[in-house]
Amino acid sequence: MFAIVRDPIDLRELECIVRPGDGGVATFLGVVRETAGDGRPVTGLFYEAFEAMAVHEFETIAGEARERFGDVKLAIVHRVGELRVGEISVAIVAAAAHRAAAFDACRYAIDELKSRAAIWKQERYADGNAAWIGA
Amino acid sequence: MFAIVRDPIDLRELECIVRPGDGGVATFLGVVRETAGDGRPVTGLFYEAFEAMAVHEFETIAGEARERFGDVKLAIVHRVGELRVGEISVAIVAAAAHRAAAFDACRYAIDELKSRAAIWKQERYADGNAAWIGA
Amino acid sequence: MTIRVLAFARLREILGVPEADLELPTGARVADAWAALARGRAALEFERSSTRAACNGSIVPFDAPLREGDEVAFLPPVGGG
Amino acid sequence: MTIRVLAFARLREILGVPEADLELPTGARVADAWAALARGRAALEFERSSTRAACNGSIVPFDAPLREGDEVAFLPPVGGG
Repeated sequence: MFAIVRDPIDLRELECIVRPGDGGVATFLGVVRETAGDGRPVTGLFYEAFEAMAVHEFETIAGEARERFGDVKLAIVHRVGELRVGEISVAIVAAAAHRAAAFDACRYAIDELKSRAAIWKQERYADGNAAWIGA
Repeated sequence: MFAIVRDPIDLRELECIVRPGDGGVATFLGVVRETAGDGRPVTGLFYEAFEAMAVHEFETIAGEARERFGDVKLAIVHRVGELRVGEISVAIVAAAAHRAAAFDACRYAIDELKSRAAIWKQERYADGNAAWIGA
Repeated sequence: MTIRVLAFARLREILGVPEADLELPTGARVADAWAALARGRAALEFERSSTRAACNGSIVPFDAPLREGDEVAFLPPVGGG
Repeated sequence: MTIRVLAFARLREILGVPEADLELPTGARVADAWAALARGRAALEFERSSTRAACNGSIVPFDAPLREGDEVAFLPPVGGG
């Protein structure tokens, strides 16, 4: 499951990827923090994506993870629009027979998503200002 | 949250540990596989624990993770009793400001739990046999 | 020929719309599409060096040629997660 | 003195019960509690080298002394996860 969604992410949908032979499931959730990288209070984040390209990149990243870490199944979902503090912006589920591949694939996927996927984030500050955050 | 439980693990309870400053949440789920390490079909697993000692070990492991990886909050819950294929035996949630500490702490916790915690697993096979699995 | 242009995040804000059609002469390249957008939008000049282009969903260099109906997206530095 | 003994997994199965009280002479050690259990249970002999002992929740060596009311747990190799 690879998707850009507007509504809150439902982790149970992602967990449907787990297969009967999978013994380890590693998950990553990105959560909107109350402070920016520079410490300023944040009221929320606004995300936008080039949806077709981002979803294609999710698929590519999952394929690369399989090449690197073996038989691992991935789900990657990123939310767009206005998010409040505490809401989940991205969810990644990696399932494999054993935990090493699941952890490695999950971490690879979030690292690559952050550096490559066509998704943009704007921090919105308590003082009314806003700034786009580039990788 | 550190616990040995008899009923199905409710991940939402574990996720209550996430604090407003946490931006990364890494989770590990151990799932009962349909085959044993040697490939034999498994109908289910039976887990038992020395509960007081296991819970104390979970707390110790979480303390060690904080020493190693910084300010990271952990929840560790292991289920005991009869589990069927596909059911969750262990759930670990690690929350930190950034993803590296969350991933590192989550992986440390499951690795240490498997090698140290006073929990035992019996594989129950399709042919009616059963075997205790030691680390 | 007509080219569809998409812009995201800061570029979208500078452009004022998320997408637009551009009329370009046959043989135009991605850089020509960018130049057409930048005309009258000085703020875009500062964005050029950090902007990547995608044509029909694939990253391409700015000297890539365009064809009638292509969809060109201009992408500022990404920041998902 | 009376010692409470706990056994888990394979050891529990060999013992037949998950816990029992043992009467031991004053000055007895963990190894004496084990020996008392092993009397008449040949299968326990094979388990000795892989078994760890905990006294009141903490791992102790087999030569650790016991006191009235101690809870001694015998732990086979663990396998959680």
